[in-house]
Amino acid sequence: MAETITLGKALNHGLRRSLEENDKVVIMGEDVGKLGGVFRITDGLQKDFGEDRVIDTPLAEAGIIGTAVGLAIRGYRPVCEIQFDGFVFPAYNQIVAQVAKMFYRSKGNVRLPIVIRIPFGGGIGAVEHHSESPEAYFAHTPGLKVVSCSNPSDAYTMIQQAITSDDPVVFFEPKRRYWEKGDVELGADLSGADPLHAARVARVGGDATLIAYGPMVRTALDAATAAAEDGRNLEVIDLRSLSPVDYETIYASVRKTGRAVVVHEAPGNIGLGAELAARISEQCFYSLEAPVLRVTGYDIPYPAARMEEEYLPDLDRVLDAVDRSFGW
Amino acid sequence: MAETITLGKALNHGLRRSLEENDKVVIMGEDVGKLGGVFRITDGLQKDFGEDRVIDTPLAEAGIIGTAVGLAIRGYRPVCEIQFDGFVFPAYNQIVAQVAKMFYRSKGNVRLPIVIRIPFGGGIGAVEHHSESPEAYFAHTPGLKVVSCSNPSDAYTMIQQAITSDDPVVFFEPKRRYWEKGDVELGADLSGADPLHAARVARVGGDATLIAYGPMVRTALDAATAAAEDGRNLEVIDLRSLSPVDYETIYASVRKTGRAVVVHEAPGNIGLGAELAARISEQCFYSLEAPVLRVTGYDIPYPAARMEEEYLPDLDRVLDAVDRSFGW
Amino acid sequence: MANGVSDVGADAPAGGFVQLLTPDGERRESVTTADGTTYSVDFTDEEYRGLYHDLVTVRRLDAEATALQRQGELGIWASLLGQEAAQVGSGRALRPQDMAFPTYREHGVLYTRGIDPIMPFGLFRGVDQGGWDANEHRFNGYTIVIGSQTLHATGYAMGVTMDGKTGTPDGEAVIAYFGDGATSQGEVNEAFVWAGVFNAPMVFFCQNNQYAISEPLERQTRIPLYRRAAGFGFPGVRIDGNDVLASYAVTRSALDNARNGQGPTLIEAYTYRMGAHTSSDDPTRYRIASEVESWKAKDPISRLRAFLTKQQMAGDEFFAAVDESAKTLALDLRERVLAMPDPQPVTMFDHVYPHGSPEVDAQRARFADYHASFEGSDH
Amino acid sequence: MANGVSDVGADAPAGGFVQLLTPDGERRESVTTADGTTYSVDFTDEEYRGLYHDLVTVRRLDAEATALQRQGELGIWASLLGQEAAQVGSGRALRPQDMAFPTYREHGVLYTRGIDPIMPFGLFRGVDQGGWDANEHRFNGYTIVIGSQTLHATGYAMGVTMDGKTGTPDGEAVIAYFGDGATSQGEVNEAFVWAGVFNAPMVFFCQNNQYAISEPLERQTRIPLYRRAAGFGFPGVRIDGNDVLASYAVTRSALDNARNGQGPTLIEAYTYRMGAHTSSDDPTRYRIASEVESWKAKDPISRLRAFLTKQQMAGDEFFAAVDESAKTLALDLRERVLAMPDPQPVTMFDHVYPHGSPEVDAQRARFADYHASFEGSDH
Ligand SMILES: Cc1ncc(C[n+]2csc(CCOP(=O)(O)OP(=O)(O)O)c2C)c(N)n1
Ligand SMILES: Cc1ncc(C[n+]2csc(CCOP(=O)(O)OP(=O)(O)O)c2C)c(N)n1
Ligand SMILES: [Mg+2]
Ligand SMILES: [Mg+2]
Repeated sequence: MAETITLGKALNHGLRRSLEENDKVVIMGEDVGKLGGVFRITDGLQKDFGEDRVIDTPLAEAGIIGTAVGLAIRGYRPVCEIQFDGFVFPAYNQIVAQVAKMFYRSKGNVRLPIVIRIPFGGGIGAVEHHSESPEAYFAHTPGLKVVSCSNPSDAYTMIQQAITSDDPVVFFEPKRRYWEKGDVELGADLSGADPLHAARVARVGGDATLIAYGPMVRTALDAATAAAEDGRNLEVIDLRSLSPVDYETIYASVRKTGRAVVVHEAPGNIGLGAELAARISEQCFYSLEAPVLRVTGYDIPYPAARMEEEYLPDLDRVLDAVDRSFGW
Repeated sequence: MAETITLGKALNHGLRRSLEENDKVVIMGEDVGKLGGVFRITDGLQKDFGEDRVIDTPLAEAGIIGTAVGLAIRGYRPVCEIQFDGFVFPAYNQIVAQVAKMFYRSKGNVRLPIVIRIPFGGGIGAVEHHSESPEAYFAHTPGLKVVSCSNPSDAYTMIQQAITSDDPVVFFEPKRRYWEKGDVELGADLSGADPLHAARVARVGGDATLIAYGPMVRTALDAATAAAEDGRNLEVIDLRSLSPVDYETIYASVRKTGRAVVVHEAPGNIGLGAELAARISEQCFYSLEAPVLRVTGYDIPYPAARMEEEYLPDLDRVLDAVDRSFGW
Repeated sequence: MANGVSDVGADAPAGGFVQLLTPDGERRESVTTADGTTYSVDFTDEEYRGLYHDLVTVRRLDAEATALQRQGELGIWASLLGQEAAQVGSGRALRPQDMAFPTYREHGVLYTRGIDPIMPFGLFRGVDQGGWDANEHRFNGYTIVIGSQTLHATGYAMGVTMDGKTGTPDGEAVIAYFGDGATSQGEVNEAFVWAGVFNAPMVFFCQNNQYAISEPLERQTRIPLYRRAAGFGFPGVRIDGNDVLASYAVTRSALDNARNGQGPTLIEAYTYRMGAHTSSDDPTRYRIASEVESWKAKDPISRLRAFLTKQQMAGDEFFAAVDESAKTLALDLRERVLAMPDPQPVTMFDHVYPHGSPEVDAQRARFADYHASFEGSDH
Repeated sequence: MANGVSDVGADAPAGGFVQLLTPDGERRESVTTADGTTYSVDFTDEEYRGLYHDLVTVRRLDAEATALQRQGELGIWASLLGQEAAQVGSGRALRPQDMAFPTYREHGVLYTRGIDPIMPFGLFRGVDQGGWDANEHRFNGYTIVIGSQTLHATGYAMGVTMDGKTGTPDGEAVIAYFGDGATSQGEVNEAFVWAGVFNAPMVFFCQNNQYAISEPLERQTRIPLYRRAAGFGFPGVRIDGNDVLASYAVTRSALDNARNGQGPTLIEAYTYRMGAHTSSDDPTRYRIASEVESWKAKDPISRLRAFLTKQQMAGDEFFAAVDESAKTLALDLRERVLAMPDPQPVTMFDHVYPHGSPEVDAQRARFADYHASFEGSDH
């Protein structure tokens, strides 16, 4: 039965279902218990599944991920919540040197089916460290899979797929979209869903390709709607998987449109957009009418809240880039 | 007086001169004292400058960088040694959330003239965590400057420039080149040197542009020599600064040659090469005869030593890419 | 080196704490801890009244900030309600040459340093991220990433030693503030390691307000926090964090030990966060009203007021005057907060690097051009 | 909870340690620590001889590895020379169901688990990075990043509790190995926090071999390391790490406490790294010969040999047989190490992800094509 629920609630449902279906699934993090997390994504889960399944941990991110590694070796499937993007760095060592590498190091003998949930991105008027987009740090790291959902339905299925997967998955949640609603088929069989690592054409169009993920998919779709009024028919691709990227879907689109604009909140320099631009430039060399353009955060620390609207890519900046592409 | 010394010794001389010229300069790290560091880069410095200037620290990288921040606030100029590339991650939180941001956070009131020295890269037959190339993790971070030297002369001047600079600098040292020799003008006035953030055309050529940094500059130069025998005249650019990158030098070269190949050891996916390819593709769109190609480490964890030769970009792989560029 | 477990007040947790002023306003002359250290204060009437003044003022300013947040004038506020004594006592114990490293909640310490209380409001309003000069104010920037500042403080304290500014009564000392939750962070424990090894002239001041957001103390430790220090080779003392006199006496003593070259001390100020973690938090989800109620009886201000009254050091007139002056300050603060200009967006490109960057400059220029292109349009 | 400072042997560091066998081979019946715990062992003659056999064997294998490294057959070797008693004693104390988390130096523990000693040689030769199944061997992969494995062990131990495998004499326990230097890492201290809070069934076994590469103990702490535990709310005991009996007795007791639900213990095994840190190290740069010499007198093997001799449990014939069997094993090891095949380069693309990745597959394919293009050429 399809229900119209928020993205946050969809994640909550997905986590609940995962806890129900496999008693090795445990949730751990700061304030995930009684409080249900600062964004209430784990609301009610400790009450229903107990303190052994939904674990309020000491305040130390390396500890959260490091003990999750041990639990995973023991056969558990930990789902770790990092409270905000900017607080993942104390755990960085455990993530890149252990989580990402243990399967390789052990020649496939030790699997770490760990999911690391990170609410990310800006737009909520927060103080420093609460609005960052650190996905490139993880996507650059072999051994990690990195995904991001953009809407309630994907949130619901993708979190379950991530938990079911034996790959370690860094799961980026677009925090400013937690409250946006959409239809979700609760209880639907996952086998019917798109695979976790498939991109999706979120809007079909022929004139140019917008590529986005997480919070920027909405922005890209809005831009496409606005562009349609000007008679430009934009295709919008929701990456969904940031590592690996589903390039075939992208190439097919760009070969069709001849123009591509990548949008993300993270600083541009060596961001995901750089890789996309580099690949598209190489693989669609003879199809491109204009260089791949990027609309991203600037190469500065995330600014104070009262400037973030000007920092974040928005509809206008996306349309401006589309214009520039056509003006090439 | 020019002397022919190794890159490692050049760094040692540069550090020594920095300690002499400014008594606020302190060196800190694991084993930097009596041992002179595991690569002997700080050899003899504690003996000559004392335990207060060359500090053997407890074994904790976050502690090294975190206390360096405090020392910098106090007016010191800490030069921190991270023993190997793969051991910088426990300090990642301090580096990206504190070192990179304090100047911004304080509206320019608090400067952190910290240098973080990291021997990086592979090719020395080491065990896991001792051969990594984590530069993209830092270059993607606004607020940090990131450089890498490729030869003894640059090593000598760049380390001094980095220490003199008030910007926080992550200084990547090509460990497999520590023992390679070159002429160094010891005691030369730094004002005559190339600025820290300028790239350098290491070899002039007109047919294609090879872009490299750190350990791969030697490889690129060797490839250029080999290509010359085949009648191809390659230009080689030594980036020197990885963030910011001196793009003007690169664009000028690529506009001239029409072809570019970027070489680095780090995994390709969202590596520095991605950004270079993206920028060149955009800025030299009408000059490029072929897409920018990349020769990089694979997107896998750094492999066991007996496979590293096949993992690392070498002369053949560079030449192969040059061939592919011409074959486009 | 022994832990400072003191005689047990009626309201003390198991293991006791140093208390010089009971919740009823009874003054204990002095307290001697198990390791033989005697703590006391020797204040003039004027000084006692000064402390009261501070406590009331910082609470009033805090209340104003809470109100401003509710009215949408601040993005968020981290209230110190209930922790005034810990902050004012320790803050007043600092000598001018000392350096403080706060978290995001030390508005009371900031006030005792004589700093304009508006200083951190840019951060909470979202117009900047602090933006002050740590050295000018002898007060570091607010640090949001839990625990990181303890290492900064330790490094700074190492610098004090290297500068030869310890070993005498007018040496310098450093204080690092952090919460009960922070004690679990690796970085904080590394700061303990460093401080021990380098005998750093510093005081680790932990305000144990019983919660790290929703998590009660037992999620961070199974023994009292002050005992952590012994494991690293320096003394730990627990104080009644709601007693401004104990906070002053023990902090002053620890700072003086530090400046005299005797190394670090950990102080656990046993207190309670009476309000929400921040304005974004809903504490009813994780704690019961009766708990909060029971802590009201230990209020830091009412006990000092009772003491002043009993000792006839102050009467209604004084109390009213203090309230009035606090109110004036608060309303002035409010006005100035409301008047804070929004930053020019283009300033977000400032102060990325001391020596600048061609890349940032180029982005700034493109940003300016882009926005100029909207001039006159309805954007 | 009190720290286990025991009676002081002639060669004990200040504060004492648990010693059941003196350097001269004198047996103490039992040792009772300050907290009232009595440690002893109750071995048969055969078991004593077995311990001797283990000690000699692991030393001999280690020597063979050192030689292999010198001959260029290993890229690096981390020798356990001097630490045999700490490793064999604690390793033998493990019950089959227990799980061990080593660093890179626990070849002796590995041997006592009944694992083929060649297992870690792939790593040191550079043909792989370990590559074994942690659960199959109840022995985790060697961990090179200092301290990280202590958190893994703690999480694993939490899982043991969650599985209901504690609280009985045949419950499971977990042991984490680490060095003196590791105690400074934040992650190790976080493991202490976690273990305390979750009452994890585990033993933290710190081999204090006096050095972290070149840095002596005082760069990590100003008090004995075993005392760290008290700050986190669990017991810490120091043992004579060169005494295999003390190592066995105290580890066995701590493991049994853990499996019985009594939570974690920290054991500091006071020992000495007789060789270089690794084969890449040059210890003459940072320590004097006389120090090494003084530790030779405390050798873990010679004291057990003296004991066996005095007790007439063994004679020359036995000792010769042990040497012979160790030598045979070592030569067999050598042969098998030399026979280790180099890995096929293309296998570097294996085991990146359990579910694979189209990207890695594509790179593998291009790699194979590229290398095939050289076939027949002189590349
Ligand atoms: C590294 C990190 N992780 C998580 C957070 C989110 N966070 C902010 S305050 C807080 C609780 C802090 O508790 P405590 O140290 O007791 O200080 P208090 O707020 O109670 O004063 C948390 C988890 C953070 N700021 N930094
Ligand atoms: C995080 C990290 N930093 C640095 C190193 C380099 N390193 C390898 S061993 C070692 C010293 C370890 O000392 P200790 O913990 O005492 O163990 P020991 O080698 O003496 O057994 C260092 C610094 C590392 N492996 N990991
Ligand atoms: Mg708290
Ligand atoms: Mg050691």
